[in-house]
Amino acid sequence: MLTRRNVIIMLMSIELILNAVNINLVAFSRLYGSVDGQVFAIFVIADAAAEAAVGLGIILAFFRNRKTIHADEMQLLKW
Amino acid sequence: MVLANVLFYFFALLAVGSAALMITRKNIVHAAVFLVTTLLATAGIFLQLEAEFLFVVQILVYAGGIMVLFVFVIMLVNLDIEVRAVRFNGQWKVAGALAFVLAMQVLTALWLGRKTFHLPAPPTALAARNTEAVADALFSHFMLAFEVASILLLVAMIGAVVMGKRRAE
Amino acid sequence: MNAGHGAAGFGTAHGIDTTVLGENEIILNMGPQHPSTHGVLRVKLRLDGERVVDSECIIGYLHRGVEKIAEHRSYPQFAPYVDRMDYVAAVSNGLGYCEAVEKLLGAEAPPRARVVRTILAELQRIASHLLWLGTHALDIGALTPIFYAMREREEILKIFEKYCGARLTTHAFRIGGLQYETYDTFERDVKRFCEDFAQKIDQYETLLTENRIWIGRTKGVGVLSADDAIALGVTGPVLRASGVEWDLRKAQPYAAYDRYQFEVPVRENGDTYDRYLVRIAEMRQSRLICLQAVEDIPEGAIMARIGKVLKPPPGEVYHSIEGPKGELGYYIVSDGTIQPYRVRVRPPSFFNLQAFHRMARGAMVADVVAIIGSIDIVLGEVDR
Amino acid sequence: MHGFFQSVSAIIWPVLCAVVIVLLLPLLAGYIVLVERKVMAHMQARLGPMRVGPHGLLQPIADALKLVLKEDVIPMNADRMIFWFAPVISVTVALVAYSALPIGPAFQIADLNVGLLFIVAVSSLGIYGVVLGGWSSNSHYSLLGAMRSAAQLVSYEVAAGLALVSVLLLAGSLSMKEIVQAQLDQGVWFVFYVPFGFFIYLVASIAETNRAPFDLPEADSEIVAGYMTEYSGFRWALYFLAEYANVIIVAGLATTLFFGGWLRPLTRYHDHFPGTSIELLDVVPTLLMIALAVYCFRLAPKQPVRVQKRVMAAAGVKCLLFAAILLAALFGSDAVRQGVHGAFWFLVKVGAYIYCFMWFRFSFPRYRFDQLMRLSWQFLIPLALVNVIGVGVAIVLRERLGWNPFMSLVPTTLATLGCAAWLTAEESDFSEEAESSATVGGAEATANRGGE
Repeated sequence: MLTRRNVIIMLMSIELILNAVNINLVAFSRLYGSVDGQVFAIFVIADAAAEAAVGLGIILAFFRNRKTIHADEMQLLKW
Repeated sequence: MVLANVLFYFFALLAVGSAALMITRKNIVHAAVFLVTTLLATAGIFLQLEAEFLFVVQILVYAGGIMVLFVFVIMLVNLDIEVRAVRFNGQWKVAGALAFVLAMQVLTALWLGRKTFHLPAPPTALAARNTEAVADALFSHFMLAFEVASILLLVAMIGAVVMGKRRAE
Repeated sequence: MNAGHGAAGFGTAHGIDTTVLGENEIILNMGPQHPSTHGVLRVKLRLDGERVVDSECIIGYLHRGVEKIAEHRSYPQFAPYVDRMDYVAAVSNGLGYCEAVEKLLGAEAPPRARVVRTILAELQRIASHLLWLGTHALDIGALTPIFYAMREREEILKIFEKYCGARLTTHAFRIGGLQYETYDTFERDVKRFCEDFAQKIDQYETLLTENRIWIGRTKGVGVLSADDAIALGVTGPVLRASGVEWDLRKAQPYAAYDRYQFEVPVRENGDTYDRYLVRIAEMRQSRLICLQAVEDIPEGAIMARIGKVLKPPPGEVYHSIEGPKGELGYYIVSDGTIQPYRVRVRPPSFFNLQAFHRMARGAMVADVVAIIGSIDIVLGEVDR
Repeated sequence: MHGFFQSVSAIIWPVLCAVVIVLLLPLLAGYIVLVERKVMAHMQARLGPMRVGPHGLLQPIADALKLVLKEDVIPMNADRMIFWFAPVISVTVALVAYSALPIGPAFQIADLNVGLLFIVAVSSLGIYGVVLGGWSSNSHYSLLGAMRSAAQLVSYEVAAGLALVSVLLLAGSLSMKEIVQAQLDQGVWFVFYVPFGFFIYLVASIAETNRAPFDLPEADSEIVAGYMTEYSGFRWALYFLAEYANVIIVAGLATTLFFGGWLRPLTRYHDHFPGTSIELLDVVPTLLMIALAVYCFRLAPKQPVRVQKRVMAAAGVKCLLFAAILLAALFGSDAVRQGVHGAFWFLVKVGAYIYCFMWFRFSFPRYRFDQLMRLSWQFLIPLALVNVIGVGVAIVLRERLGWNPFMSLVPTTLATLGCAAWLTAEESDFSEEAESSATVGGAEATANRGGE
């Protein structure tokens, strides 16, 4: 994620990370025979959905104004 | 159990392999396709872990919903710019070093703690009805969290609509 | 005369600027091979998402130089060529041309010929509208009306075939009258068709007129105001749907139209739905005209005495008729020889097509198809 | 190794079912196309395919042959890998969904305890085939078709999902088998309990399978063939197969959820033939097949060509064969009888549902994109929400207050009806400016689905 400058790829990488977390949650939920881990995984997925919706909304708005989706060029707030 | 093992390694390899391919692809659509593959492979692993409900949610929400949104946005923004762009920028050395350090850290921790690291044997049979179990937990113990999550989704929905909406000219 | 070029300039003057595209904008090239541009019309669309920002009609893919050919043919020899312009309404084309030349000659067809011409021209109007109805509905996604429409059109074409042997490019009339006497059961065939046809129109209307989706797809789509319509030279059903009551059959009666009672359907809104309703109502009126005309076809000669070799006196003439698609005009200049010096055709589709740019602004891609359909163009006529 | 063989032997029957489905589906899809063309033709006052075989019975085979032999064009600058892969995704996904669909109590590949959700989830993946195919073709028409498709599928999935929830509440299970069992236990098909749920699912399922009047992604008069514009030959056939496979899937889903799946109509009627254990009504399928056979035999001599006569007679013999199988099943064990007759009823219901699809297709013009979106977001989804809430209330009424199941659902239906009337009145007030941008629709969709 650190090495990519395409915001969409960055978002996708976040999804990948969340997914890795989910596997752990579910695996340990199975290990301990309780469904709590699965419930958390569901929350993670809900989170991912929210994050993707807002994130992609921002990307679209940004693309509309600036014609780019490069993180390097998102510097309006830099001093 | 042999079949189960074969399936597990198949899914695991598929997940890891596509994840690696996803972060190295130059073409953003290819990356998205590999991410979908990873997600589906993960869903397969969920199924093996007897989390059927999560297996379906993973496909329905993640692969069928979120990723579709990604692909949709990718097609909305102009792609030609991206194909020409460099894949990695100068920070890859820093990132590589960080990743290496992290990996070493984890390995060391595992090595040092190998004596104390005893996993209990997993229960052989879980509650037969996974969906009901999840629902019970969700609507009793985690009720508050559930409501918060739904508010989060509502806010996200409104946010997405506001961001996606065109300014009236 | 370069009126054609000048008129096309209306579109090209506004030609789409393809160099600077806004956000999310793409250029979409519809045609010339596209299922619903009715032949070989090419429409260049500048789209913002699915919304049309700008449009440009590119024509000429079916140009055959019909007008130029006329300069090297004798007057009767050229008559079959006009059938190839609006090839779905060949009879009307022939009627316009024959009457124009008759005017140039100072001759007039005998009453019997004029009545038969009227009947055939009105049948042709119905046939043309039927074809329009079917394809227009097909463009909007209704798969069934076209087959019903074709079924009735077939009956009309059968009458044509029995009368002159041809179905599509009929060459039904001759300068000065008719070449053929009507066949024995002509009156009966026409009458039977007209009597059945009323109920057939009801069938089409059952499928479309009150259909929510149909209304949603056509109402308020491709609105053309009366002022715009007049300014752009739009004629025919498209003009009348915009609220202008102008029909050459009433305004400058030709053939035998002054003998019959009929109404000119007019609607106010100028959208696709109104154009649909106007054409449907016109089919009913045409049916009434046919019924009246077939009741008493006057006896007598079918050809005027105009001689074997046609040599009109030097001069020029403009004669126009109300074709199925609008004002179909012929401007003929004679230099006193057996060949016209110049023939210029005013095809209705060509002028009506100019209104497309105005109608399509702000529409969606799906509307573009509906609008093109509602103008009812025939490219053979636009390009000539 | 012993465990391995045991697990293998356990999966033989499902694998057999799967193989049969995969082999039969293309044939079935081909014949659905033929039936569709015939139905269309007769609705449009014409004959339809008549040349290849009697009444065009061999037409699907000829078509398939043509498609396979056709040149397979890949456009220049297309993304070859994805272009190659996209139709495969479509077909695979459509076929995978069959694994949870019970065709009768005996023929089901896997009775997942989340079967319903699984089918919905897997069919939602079909979108990738469409979107990627459209994108990789490198053509504006394809891309437009793909975008339309993505927005449409995502929107209507929400409506369809909510409609399914109403049944789910009534059945109290996600397993397809148990849903049918619930209908057997409650003695009524759920379509009578939640007619609005069925209505919403009907509309949404037409939209989800891209059929007219919602066939915008492939609207031939507007964007040529949408995402399939650049495809030809075998790949195109794959898309076609996927489309019809999806039609069968949604029909199967609707049958299972709303029409009692494999249950015979009048399940409560149990009169037997005197002295036997055979129920009177179970003879109906046999009689139907015999009638069909007689019809074929009567048509056979009227065929103009000898080959056609023979094929027609063969069709009659086939019908007789089916009749014999159905009859023989009556004398078999309970499992056999239910398996065979269940499959028969299931297929009959699926066929009726698909017939409705065809009927709509030939009657209605096509929606425009914004109208389509408005229909989903401003009509179907609110309606479905009201319906789901109403069903929830009804269940409380039934279980806590002991109402009669039918009576408890009447208020629900009335409330939904009122809501529909209100929305329709409202809709005519909407000004034209109401802009439902596809992007916004998509974003909302995912956010909503997270909440499901």
